[in-house]
Amino acid sequence: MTMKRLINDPYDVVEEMIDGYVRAHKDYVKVLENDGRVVVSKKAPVKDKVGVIIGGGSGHEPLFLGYVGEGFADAAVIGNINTSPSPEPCYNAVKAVDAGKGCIYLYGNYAGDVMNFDMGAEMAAADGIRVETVLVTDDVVSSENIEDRRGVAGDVFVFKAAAAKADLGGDLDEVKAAAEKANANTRSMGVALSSATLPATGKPIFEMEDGDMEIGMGIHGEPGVRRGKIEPADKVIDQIMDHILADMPLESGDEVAVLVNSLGATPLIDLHICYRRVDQILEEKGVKVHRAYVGPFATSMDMAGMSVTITKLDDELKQLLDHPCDTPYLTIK
Amino acid sequence: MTMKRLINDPYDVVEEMIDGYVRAHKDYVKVLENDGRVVVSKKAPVKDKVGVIIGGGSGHEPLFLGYVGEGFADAAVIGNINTSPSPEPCYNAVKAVDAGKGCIYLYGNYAGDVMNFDMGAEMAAADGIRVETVLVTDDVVSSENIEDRRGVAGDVFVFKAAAAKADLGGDLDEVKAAAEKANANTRSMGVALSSATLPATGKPIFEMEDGDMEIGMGIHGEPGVRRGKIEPADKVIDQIMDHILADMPLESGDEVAVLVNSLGATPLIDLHICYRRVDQILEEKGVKVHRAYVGPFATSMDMAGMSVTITKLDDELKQLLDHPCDTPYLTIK
Amino acid sequence: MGQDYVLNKDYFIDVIKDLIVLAEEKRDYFTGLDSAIGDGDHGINLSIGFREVEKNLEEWAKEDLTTFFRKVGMALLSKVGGSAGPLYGSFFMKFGTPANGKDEVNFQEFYEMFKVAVESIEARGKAVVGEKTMVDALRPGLDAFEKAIEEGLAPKEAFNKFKEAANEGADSTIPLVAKKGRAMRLGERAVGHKDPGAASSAAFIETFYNKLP
Amino acid sequence: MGQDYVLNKDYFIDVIKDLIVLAEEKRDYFTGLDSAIGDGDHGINLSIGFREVEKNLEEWAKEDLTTFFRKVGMALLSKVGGSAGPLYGSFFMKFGTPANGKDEVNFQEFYEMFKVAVESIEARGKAVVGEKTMVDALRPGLDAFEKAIEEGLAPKEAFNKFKEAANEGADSTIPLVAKKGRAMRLGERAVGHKDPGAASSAAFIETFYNKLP
Ligand SMILES: Nc1ncnc2c1ncn2[C@@H]1O[C@H](COP(=O)(O)OP(=O)(O)O)[C@@H](O)[C@H]1O
Ligand SMILES: Nc1ncnc2c1ncn2[C@@H]1O[C@H](COP(=O)(O)OP(=O)(O)O)[C@@H](O)[C@H]1O
Ligand SMILES: [Mg+2]
Ligand SMILES: [Mg+2]
Ligand SMILES: [Mg+2]
Ligand SMILES: [Mg+2]
Repeated sequence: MTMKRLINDPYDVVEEMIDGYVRAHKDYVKVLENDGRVVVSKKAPVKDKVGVIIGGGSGHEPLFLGYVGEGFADAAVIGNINTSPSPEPCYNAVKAVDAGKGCIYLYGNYAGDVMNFDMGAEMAAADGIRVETVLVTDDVVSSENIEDRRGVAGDVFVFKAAAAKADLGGDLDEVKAAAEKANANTRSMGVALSSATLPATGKPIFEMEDGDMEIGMGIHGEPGVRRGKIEPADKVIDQIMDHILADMPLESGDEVAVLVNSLGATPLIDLHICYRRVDQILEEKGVKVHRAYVGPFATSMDMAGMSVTITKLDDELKQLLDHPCDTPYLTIK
Repeated sequence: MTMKRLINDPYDVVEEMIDGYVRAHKDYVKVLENDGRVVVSKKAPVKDKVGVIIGGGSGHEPLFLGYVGEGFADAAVIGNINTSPSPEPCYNAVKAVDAGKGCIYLYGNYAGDVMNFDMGAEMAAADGIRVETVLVTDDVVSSENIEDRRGVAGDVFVFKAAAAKADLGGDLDEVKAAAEKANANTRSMGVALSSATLPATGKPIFEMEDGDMEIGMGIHGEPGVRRGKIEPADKVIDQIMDHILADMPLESGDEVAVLVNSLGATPLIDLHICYRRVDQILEEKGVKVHRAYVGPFATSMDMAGMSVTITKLDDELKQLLDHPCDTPYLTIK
Repeated sequence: MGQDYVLNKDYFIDVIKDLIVLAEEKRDYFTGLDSAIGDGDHGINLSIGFREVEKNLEEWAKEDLTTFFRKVGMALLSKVGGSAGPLYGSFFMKFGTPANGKDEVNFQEFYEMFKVAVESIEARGKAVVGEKTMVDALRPGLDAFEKAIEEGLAPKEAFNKFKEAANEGADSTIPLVAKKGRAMRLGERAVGHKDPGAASSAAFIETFYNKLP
Repeated sequence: MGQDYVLNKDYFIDVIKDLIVLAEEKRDYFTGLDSAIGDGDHGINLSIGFREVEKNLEEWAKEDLTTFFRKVGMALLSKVGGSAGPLYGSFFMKFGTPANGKDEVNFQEFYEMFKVAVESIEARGKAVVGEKTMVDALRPGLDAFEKAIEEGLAPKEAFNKFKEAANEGADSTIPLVAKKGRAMRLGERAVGHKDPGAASSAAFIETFYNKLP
């Protein structure tokens, strides 16, 4: 099948996307003059604020660059499609946003990202800038051990909590603690109904039989827990919620934030039908939804599918998720 | 091909979507107790404000219900997939949001919608409530005569302008005039790379040969001006901009708002590559982009493709588009 | 004319039951016609409407013909939307009025039912013959029916003329450019396709014919 | 050992040119391997990296071997990202250091180049043999090379041992469960698939072999 994508030279997609992005959202962001892979908030560096740096491979938009702006991330470091950025832009981002209070790297737990961001942090350390890292590990089915799990759409809540803490004047340790707390209380799981198309090859990343779905698939198309025929939305959500709630039990009276996330090609109709079931399940358990998002927040280009993210909240996390922010893809008044 | 959709009974999609929507966005909206097809802002009726009512068929989310909230629409009337709502909810929406200053119906120019909304307006008139209507007619290639054209993603700017005018205290005539001015200055054109899937049939709405695109296609899959092989993004945008600029010439010094809209399955990477070209073309002409949006604003479910909307601005329209609003799918601080 | 040819409620309920079946069976056919020159939902619209009718049929069957058809029409109007909703909604809302609150009609009244119903579609949609709409099936059908009655044909034979002319009328939309509805924006690209509403109208009339005693 | 077996800059430049060709030709093959157990980009990553090298090759060819390979390594490190970027980046950044700023190396130095390069991959990725990574090709390859040199094989024959062991090492990843990289989360599902990085490493070594005089 021919790829149904609107691009020019596939080797230029990331550069052209970034160019388009800073043109479209020029009130919010700029690209670093000395590094085309670092998108920085127009407000950064913010005086007396810990620098919040997010990043990872391209192909998950609005992750990561879409969340750069006031009250959210100060910079995003942008890799090639599905590929971690290299160390230099990770380092350049620090140089661009550090305001003397140090910086935090926040990204999904992938080996490639860890290697590159760690090298960036080493370079910053050589300049005497302290950089801490919190890896997002929300994908419940990707490993038994929490620290080995992948980061998927839970990024949004973890980044938001940390960024709000920074915006409220927290120091680097406090910002790190906020990110760790949000991550410890966040679980996600997804289902894919098709593969994304890789611009460079013009082909799906992986083969999937027509009519199949894969429960638990990662946002780069990493295999999940079970492949089978596409099922009704409610049945799919029931399975996802079983996994999430087995991993992070919730009790009556608990409060949560929920993100029902499109992986790209799944329309808002379907997402809201899915959200309905999530909400019914939580309602039955007496769990209160404090805040809900439904839409494309952490995608895999044109992949059909969705994920559910649940973050268990305490008063601090509620405050952090409610904290105002203004970015091209998330604004809270 | 099996449909890659996450739904339950296809005859329940609209009801379940609305249920999910009001559950997810309960801080913003409720559904009318006496009419499940009317989604109303929690703030409505707003004292001394003209009631702004938008609506149309489902399948274009976040249009229409996504734009109900403070500073934007007071209510959305929701039809079946690709099908205008019936007269009763159009009328019930008026009853729910009218604050004594009358109401305005804003929707895309489709025969079915006109018949139904007109009947709703007649019913309201019988109650002594004045309801005015402005039809959005932004799709440049759908007819030679502007008044015969379809309404597509230009809805967003036209609705926004009218709603801001209402929010600023304008009377019904002023709100109508603002909508008409925005509509007169708005042009859109799209390209489809695939068909949306109809839940009821589980099939694409129309057949498209693999690798084909259709320039000028409507958001319900209505045929456009030319079918051919998929071309590079820049070439596609060049053609779209040619049509738009031939219909609404722009001069150096003009200011515009731009919406590069996903029809559903086209990722933000591609949209920003497209935006880049739009911006280059405007830059060359010396036209200034005052405000740009890139993302899924007026979709056709899982259709691959995009549209470009340009609204030519004067000071009043700038003020109206910049006016704050807070809805689940568009927030302006 | 046909004073002893009485059509009772059972006849009409049977027709509605058949229309319910038709809406399901021909759903994908009507939808396919609409995919070619519209938005691919005409069959789905009808099936949504007649599913609602089916749900309430037993209840509504207790009413007189005028009330019964008003409820059928209101169901179509309120559940369908789009063009088909108001058009067929008006059709059925008017259709029962000549029955004047009774449970049966004579053939003259039966003719009047179609007359007011077709006129209400014309009034609602403001379409005339040749614009590639359901009017292209209904208006020639009704005219042929009227003529057949004037010429003194037996009731069922006279209605057969309605059926035949409606079918021909539906076929006559194939070479037309559309002047109303979604297809109007296609210009020449609509040529070669049968109008979905004309096709469903003709099928409705055929259903009325098939149940005639 | 092999003191007269001198490898000059032309040899290395020719190898790099062949690697540039390899990265394009095998792009979809490496990517396919990565689709099965990773994220389907290994081949694309290499092609992005070597396209950058190609762009600068003429310029960089003027430098001594140490500088030349540092620039190649930095290009891979900075343009690729992911796992392949830092791993192969380190490999090439280190690779030229035993040349000590010269334009040619003897065979002992040639051996040391691979030794420091493979060690830097091990240091960067912290992987050991049996974890289903490129180390499964490189470490046994290097060990076999070392042993062949100790045993006194002629230079090209000795390097042939590197090539053979690297290829065998790449094949040896097929039955393994992964312990590093993306594939590590697949558990048993990774079994039966060759590791893409091990495959590309073996192909790199083969390219060095093929150009040996
Ligand atoms: N103004 C009109 N008058 C009469 N019939 C019309 C008119 N507009 C549309 N129609 C009929 O409606 C049919 C389409 O119905 P449907 O697909 O259910 O509605 P929509 O066009 O809103 O999707 C057309 O095939 C045509 O026969
Ligand atoms: N820690 C590691 N040590 C050595 N090699 C590794 C390590 N992690 C991954 N690799 C190698 O990298 C390869 C994947 O590279 P690539 O696909 O380019 O990067 P990514 O996994 O970031 O997409 C794997 O096949 C494996 O050989
Ligand atoms: Mg990768
Ligand atoms: Mg319709
Ligand atoms: Mg239709
Ligand atoms: Mg990879």
